[in-house]
Amino acid sequence: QADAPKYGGTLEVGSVYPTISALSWDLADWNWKQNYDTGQVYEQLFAADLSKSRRNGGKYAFQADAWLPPDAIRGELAESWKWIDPLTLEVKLRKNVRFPAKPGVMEERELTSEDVLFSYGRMNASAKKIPSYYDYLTKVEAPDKYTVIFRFKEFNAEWDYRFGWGYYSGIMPKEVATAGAANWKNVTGTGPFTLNQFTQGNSTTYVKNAQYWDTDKIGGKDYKLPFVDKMVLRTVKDEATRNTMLRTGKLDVLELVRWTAVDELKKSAPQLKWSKWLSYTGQYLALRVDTKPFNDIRVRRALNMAVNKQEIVKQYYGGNAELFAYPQHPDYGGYFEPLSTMPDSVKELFTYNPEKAKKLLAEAGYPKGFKFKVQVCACNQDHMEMLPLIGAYLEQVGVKIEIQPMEYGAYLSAMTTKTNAPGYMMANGHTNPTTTLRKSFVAGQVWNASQWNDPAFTARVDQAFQIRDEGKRQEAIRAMTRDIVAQAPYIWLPTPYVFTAWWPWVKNYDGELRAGAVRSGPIYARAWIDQEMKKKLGF
Amino acid sequence: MDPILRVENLKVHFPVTQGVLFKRQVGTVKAVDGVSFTLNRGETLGLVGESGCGKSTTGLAIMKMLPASDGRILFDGEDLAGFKGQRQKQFRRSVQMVYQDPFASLNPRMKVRDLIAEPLEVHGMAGDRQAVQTRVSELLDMVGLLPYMADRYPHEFSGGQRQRIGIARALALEPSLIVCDEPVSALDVSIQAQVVNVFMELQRTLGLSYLFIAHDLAVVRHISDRVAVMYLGRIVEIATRRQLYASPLHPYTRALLSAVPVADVETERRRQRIVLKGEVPSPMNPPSGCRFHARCPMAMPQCHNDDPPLRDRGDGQMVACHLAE
Amino acid sequence: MTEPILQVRDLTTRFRTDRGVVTAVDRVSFDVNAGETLAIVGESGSGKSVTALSILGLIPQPPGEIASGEIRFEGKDLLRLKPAEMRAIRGNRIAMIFQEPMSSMNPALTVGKQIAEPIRIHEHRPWRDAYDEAVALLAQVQIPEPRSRVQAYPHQFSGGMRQRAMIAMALACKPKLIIADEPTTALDVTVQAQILDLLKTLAQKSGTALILITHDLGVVARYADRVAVMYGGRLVEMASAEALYRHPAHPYTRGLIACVPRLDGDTSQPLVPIDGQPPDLTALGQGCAFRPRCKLANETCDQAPPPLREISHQHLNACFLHDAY
Amino acid sequence: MSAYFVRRLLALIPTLLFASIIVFTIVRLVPGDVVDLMLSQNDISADALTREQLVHALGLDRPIWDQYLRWVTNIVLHGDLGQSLWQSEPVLKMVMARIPATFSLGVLALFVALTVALPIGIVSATRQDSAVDYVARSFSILMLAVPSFWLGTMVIVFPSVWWGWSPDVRYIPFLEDPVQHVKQMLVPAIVLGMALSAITMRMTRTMMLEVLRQDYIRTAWAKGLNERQVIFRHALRNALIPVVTLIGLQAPLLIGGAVVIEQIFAVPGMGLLLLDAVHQRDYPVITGVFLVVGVAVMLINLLVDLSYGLFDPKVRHH
Amino acid sequence: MAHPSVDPRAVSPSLVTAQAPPASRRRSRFPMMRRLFRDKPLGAAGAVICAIFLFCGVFAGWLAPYGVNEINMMARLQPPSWAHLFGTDNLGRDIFSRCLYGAQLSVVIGLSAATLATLVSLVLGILCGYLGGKLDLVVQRMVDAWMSFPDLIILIVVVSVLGPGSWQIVCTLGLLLGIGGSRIVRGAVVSVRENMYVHAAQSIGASTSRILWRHILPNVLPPVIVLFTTRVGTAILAESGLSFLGLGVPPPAPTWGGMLSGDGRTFMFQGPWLALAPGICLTVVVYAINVYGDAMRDLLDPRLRGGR
Ligand SMILES: Nc1ncnc2c1ncn2[C@@H]1O[C@H](COP(=O)(O)OP(=O)(O)OP(=O)(O)O)[C@@H](O)[C@H]1O
Ligand SMILES: Nc1ncnc2c1ncn2[C@@H]1O[C@H](COP(=O)(O)OP(=O)(O)OP(=O)(O)O)[C@@H](O)[C@H]1O
Ligand SMILES: [Mg+2]
Ligand SMILES: [Mg+2]
Ligand code: NI
Repeated sequence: QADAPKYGGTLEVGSVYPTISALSWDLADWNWKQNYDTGQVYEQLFAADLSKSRRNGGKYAFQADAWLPPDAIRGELAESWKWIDPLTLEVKLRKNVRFPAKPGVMEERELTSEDVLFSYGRMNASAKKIPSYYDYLTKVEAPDKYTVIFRFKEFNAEWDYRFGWGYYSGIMPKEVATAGAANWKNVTGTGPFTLNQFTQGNSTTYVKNAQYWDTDKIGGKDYKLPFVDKMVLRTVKDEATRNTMLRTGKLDVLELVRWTAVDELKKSAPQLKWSKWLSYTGQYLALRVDTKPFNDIRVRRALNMAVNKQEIVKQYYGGNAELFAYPQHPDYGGYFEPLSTMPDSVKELFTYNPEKAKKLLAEAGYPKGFKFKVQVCACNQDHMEMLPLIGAYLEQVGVKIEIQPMEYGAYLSAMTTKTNAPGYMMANGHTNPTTTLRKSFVAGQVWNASQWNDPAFTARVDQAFQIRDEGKRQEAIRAMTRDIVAQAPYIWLPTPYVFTAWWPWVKNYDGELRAGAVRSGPIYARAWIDQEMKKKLGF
Repeated sequence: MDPILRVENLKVHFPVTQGVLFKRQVGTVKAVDGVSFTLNRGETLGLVGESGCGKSTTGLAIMKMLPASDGRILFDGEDLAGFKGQRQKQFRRSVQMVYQDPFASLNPRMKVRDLIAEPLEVHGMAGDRQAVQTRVSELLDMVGLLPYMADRYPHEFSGGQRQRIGIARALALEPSLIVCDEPVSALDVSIQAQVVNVFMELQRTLGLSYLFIAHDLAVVRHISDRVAVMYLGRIVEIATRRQLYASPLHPYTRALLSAVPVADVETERRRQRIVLKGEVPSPMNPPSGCRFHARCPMAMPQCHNDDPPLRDRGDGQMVACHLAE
Repeated sequence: MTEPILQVRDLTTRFRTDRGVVTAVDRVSFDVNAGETLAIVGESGSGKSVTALSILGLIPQPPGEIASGEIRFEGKDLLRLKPAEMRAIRGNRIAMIFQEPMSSMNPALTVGKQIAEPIRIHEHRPWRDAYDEAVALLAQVQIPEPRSRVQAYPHQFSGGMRQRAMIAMALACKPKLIIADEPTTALDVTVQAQILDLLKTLAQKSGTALILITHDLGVVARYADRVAVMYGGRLVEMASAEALYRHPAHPYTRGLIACVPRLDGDTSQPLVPIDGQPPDLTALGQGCAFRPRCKLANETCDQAPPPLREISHQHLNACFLHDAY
Repeated sequence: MSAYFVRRLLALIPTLLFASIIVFTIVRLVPGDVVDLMLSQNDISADALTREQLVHALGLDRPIWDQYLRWVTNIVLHGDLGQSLWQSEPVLKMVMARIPATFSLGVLALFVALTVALPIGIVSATRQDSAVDYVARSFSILMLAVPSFWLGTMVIVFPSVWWGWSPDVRYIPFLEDPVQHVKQMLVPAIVLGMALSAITMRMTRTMMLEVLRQDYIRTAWAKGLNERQVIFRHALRNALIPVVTLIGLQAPLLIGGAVVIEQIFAVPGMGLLLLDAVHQRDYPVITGVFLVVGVAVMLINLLVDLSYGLFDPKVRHH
Repeated sequence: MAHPSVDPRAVSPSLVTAQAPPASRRRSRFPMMRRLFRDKPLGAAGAVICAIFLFCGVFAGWLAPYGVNEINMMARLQPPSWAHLFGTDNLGRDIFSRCLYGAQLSVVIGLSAATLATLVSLVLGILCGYLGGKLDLVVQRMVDAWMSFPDLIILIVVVSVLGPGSWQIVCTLGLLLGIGGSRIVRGAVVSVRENMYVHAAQSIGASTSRILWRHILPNVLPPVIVLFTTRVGTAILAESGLSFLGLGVPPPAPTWGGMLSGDGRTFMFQGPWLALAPGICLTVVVYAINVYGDAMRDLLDPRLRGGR
């Protein structure tokens, strides 16, 4: 039933990271947001197989920030790949993928295995890289123009994510590095778009790469990609402004709409199309288990029971939240275990029970409760609003909190330097089933705000990475998740739903957000604009 | 003769600077440039001259409110420059000043009582409240004001009354010398006389000495024993009142006297007048030779080059003019 | 005698102030004949300036208000003219010179422009023409190098020069009447003589009548043909200059003449001041304004303001007691 | 005149030095240093070794006075403000890229403010205590009392809900499409200009009242000028001196202080750059912005001072 | 030609006339008040409004029907009713009560920041203005440097250092406005210093402290009072601007700015009353303070008085 696509037009997209501009353009700066900004330009070995999206009758929504279902991964620059032996992976590159000419940077040329080798080597040599990130590899080789061999030291569950489609896997030609990779004016790659203009804090403009190799099958016919001439990613800090831009058609797609704004937008712009998704950022109030009284599990569990999470879901979020979606996300098929099948020790934590909470506190030696400080980022409107509510619940069991809002930098720094307060309200991306456990509950990790330090657990995490069999790995991770949730290092909080909205004239798009790690390039390459409909609707 | 004040070759120069951060001196205003005179105890010396000729500056230097660039000022035979500490305080007590503008010289936010008592407090002579009260009443009475006025603010008084308050304040410390800087210029003619009479009355009863600065020659004539005429930072003539008004020697003095209109039609129409050309030159670059030569109706070639010194003509009349040689 | 060019009849001007209504000018009547100089004397606040401003229609409204009266000038009642008609008279037929030469000129415009302005707007001559005229006028008021001086700004002029420029401005359209409001009060005596001589000569030459407002009786004696004495907003005496000085009739006029120190006066006698304060115009009450300070006052003076009566030819006096002394 | 200009410029140097020392040290005293931020953004476990490496790579391991001296030397010798720690881009370039938006916003806001403020100020001064005066003054005070973020939100949100119209906030550089650019900047400029216009209007009114009371205005009336001539030829110029001064004083607001407006209207100006830099602890950018804003403000004030010459001949002879 | 010793930029002309003889006849014990009500009805209205808010602020604990942070999730986002005069917010807190407490906070922030600012201005301004010389030169250069940066930017940086919170904001704002205001005080001092009565005091040998205390300070007070009143408004408004950027007094403290920029904006449509009440409070108070300040300026400045 799909219309025949039309070429041309400009796609205006309101970014899902509305407040953060590109932090850096150099992949070797190892910035998490790089893929979002360069993902239209630099391609990777693997990417999401968008033909498996719901829109095309598949089962995936492609909204997770850094997780692709294993059966929905396809080769992007890689044409095929196979394990030569358990520790050797051979990747065959797609032929005739070309870098477009970029005056002052490079001539037009074909992508070769040298480029993959160069990119990998450059990332690995960076001073800013995540230490030990590539330690599971011994060597990467390029025996011929279209072949790359990855030699493993040991198996790693995240192998494809780490060098294939994750945050740090873009393939950049060496000419860009020579010209200066940090300068956006030099950025150029094989992707569907080329970077045309960057205005920090405002927008990034991409124009169509006429030489892009990929096609999309619509109505049984192959169409050369991308469809639109120009794509603009807007970072608009102010929420009201953002929503207004969508409402008046100045944005075709707004990747992120908070639930609070949805009703009004639906009313004032009824033609908008919507996709509702569960946030890939969990929220919680981390409790420092290395300090009193949170070294006592009873206290931690008591606080969990003292907070009426159902009420938060129902009243505070107006139903637009899920009680339990962290540290695993329901979309992580096989890794996620719903609350209903969890043991009671976990279920209990999500059931409002102030009586039991008081009892536990008394048992732990705090019958009168206590007071503790909670740091929160002043930049997070939602947390600033919710924290007083949590405070009110806790007060019912005699626990008082002192809220200390902090400016973003100071707030993050407190965690990084492990000087954060006993309470630390935070939002944390899941990333993927393995990383979500590693980064939060392994000793020494930056995002480990509760200072969880359990050598046994650390060992289990390390082990999980080496389990080759996915089923077994899933099982291990489910078990670990169950255990860590029950340990209540945090006051676990509901995960809100968020929304993506777009105008009906944006076709071949259904609210997909990421075709890799926060990478939207392949998605917007496929979207096209029905100019007639746009006119008909009066825009 | 008992000189209470002796001014010897007093010079007061002001540097003129320009620039924002790095100020540089672009010239000097020679506001007072070699002035000498003596003032005897109990005497009034009138100091007249046109605006800007340095009268106030001289007065301020005598008050030690401005540093002398050169020359000496001897008070009771002692050099002012050497006064420090206790002696300085004592000096501040013995010399007082009355100002021209009775509106600006009284702090509008202080009651008359506090204004008059302030000098007493500063010099630790206030004593208890009662004593102050008595003293203030006494002083008010002395200048012809009523005791109940002590509780009012200056703005509730007329100009003449304010000037009396100023005088009362000056009298509070029982000074021996009062420098009066144009104390009646701002007053209405009908009030001027009242204040002049207060001055004269006080001098008679308290034996004060006045340096009476004014530009109104008629008032000066009335109150002074001797009169000094200033022109552009110099004294051009100094003499007893009788001498000066009856037989002025300096052409400037003559011109000045003739320019003053007399309130009588016949005299006025009979009088012979010398109308000067031009205006007072700037003290930043005074003319060479005699400073008056450019405007002098009787200037001689010599006047362009030679600066005539102030010379005693024997009878106490001193004049700085080549014609008077 | 010819018809007077200005006839002021029963002019009353009031101000609404914080403290009540001030009748600054109270039923004042006088004439000015062509070519003559009428002096208006009186102390500060007696209503001299307000009279002048009333004639030109420059009383700020509010708080001021011309309550009644008639001002006939060249056959028209100025109080009944439309604003545009009045503007055609201001600066053209009647010109005014103000007291403060320092502040009465616009600091942002060249002197030449300010002098040329009335010529330009009243005679509708091109700027260039008006400018040449301004140069001629500056020469007329004896400013050296007028051609370069027209380019100067007021701050580059000295006080005397500014007042000359003001005179030039006033003369620009050859008015029939010039009102000079204390034109020399802010200037030195030698400069005062220059300016007033100049003003008088130029006025005489062009047959312009002059209202000279001053509080200096000496100036009056020298320059005025007729004199009007004001006190507390009222005219108390009017006579020719000779008559006024020879036979001052009103007790205030007499007191005034007596209290001014004179260059030829007797210094052995103290000055005779007029006691008391200038009147508070908000609380004049009925009766003679001078009565609180008048040595001769009796009950009659409290009843009603004394009318101005002719006591001899052309000599008017407002005192009930005239016949008594 | 030119000597004066040069002297004034020289006089800026100590001020700038002083300011830069303060900013340079202050930003480094802010808790949460850039290394921590990078560590967490990059998900790097913060063991001492990697931290040290990063600190060294960023050149932050040298003593602060040494960093400062290097910074100053580089500015003096090469006009180099250093590199952004995050973007690895020259700070000067980043700041320069922001100048156009900031400049047009500022100039337009100033323009709006003046076109609103001067006529109203003049009218309400000449009609003192009339209804016009009261309305104008109330309006101006109201404009001072309304938080600009609120006004900005109202302007952006409600027309869109009621009429489906909103000001276009998709930034278009001036050079690309001047008309579109001005059209787009106009709305934020109006919001920003409102508060400024309120102050300016009040100042204009006060000064007009003051000047209209002067003796030379009476002289002008006495010459037979009509109201228009008196106001425009004699009063306005003298009244404008302090108004111009005021505008000079508002320069910081126009150049870097419009953060709120920039945020609401997504104007990529200096304020937002600085805000971002502060959040990311991008020290060279922070100091760079401060320095550039400081220099710009001082230059503006210098221009203002020089422009006195236009209004006040007493100043002109320098 | 000599330069005016007063930096023309610093002298807001209407603020500098220092010597203001009070009304010439005192009929009542509060002549200023009387004249305010008689001559400046708008200013008087401002004063009354300020007084009302002051009252509300001081007695907030007593007047408020609900607790500031009394959360009632069942009654969230309710429109104004008799139970909740101004409605409830997204956590079901009573907005009327929060506005009352907001008055308290705003009063505290406004008054203390303005007080601090005034003190700083006075100290700097008087020292520089009276003593002059090198000290003045150096301090003025510093003030120049300080003033060439946008207030908000400095606030952002400093609040980032100190963390958001009321005392941090008060201190920063106080310092910020104080340093800026020192120019005005300095200008006033310089003009007062030239007055003959200061000279007279010097000539009788009065000490510097006496001169500063008895002669300079009382006479620079009128512009300082006006400065103070307007600073109160500026501080309240600045706090709201900071709130918008997330650096204001942190929730759950009920500052008007916070309420207006936080949930007020989020729930703009679901509950317009969330923003209405604090918005009106904020605007009205700042408006009232400004009209009052304006009126005071007119009353304290003899040149702007009707009549002479
Ligand atoms: N502080 C100062 N700095 C520079 N020049 C000054 C200073 N004080 C006075 N002068 C200059 O010195 C000269 C003499 O001034 P002074 O005040 O003594 O005159 P004066 O005779 O008292 O005049 P007036 O009659 O107007 O009071 C004037 O030209 C004046 O401009
Ligand atoms: N604009 C005004 N508002 C209120 N009262 C005024 C105004 N102008 C003048 N007056 C009052 O009118 C009275 C007369 O003032 P006027 O200026 O005519 O006096 P004058 O004789 O010119 O005095 P001086 O010699 O001081 O110039 C004074 O009491 C004054 O207070
Ligand atoms: Mg003097
Ligand atoms: Mg007058
Ligand atoms: Ni100069």
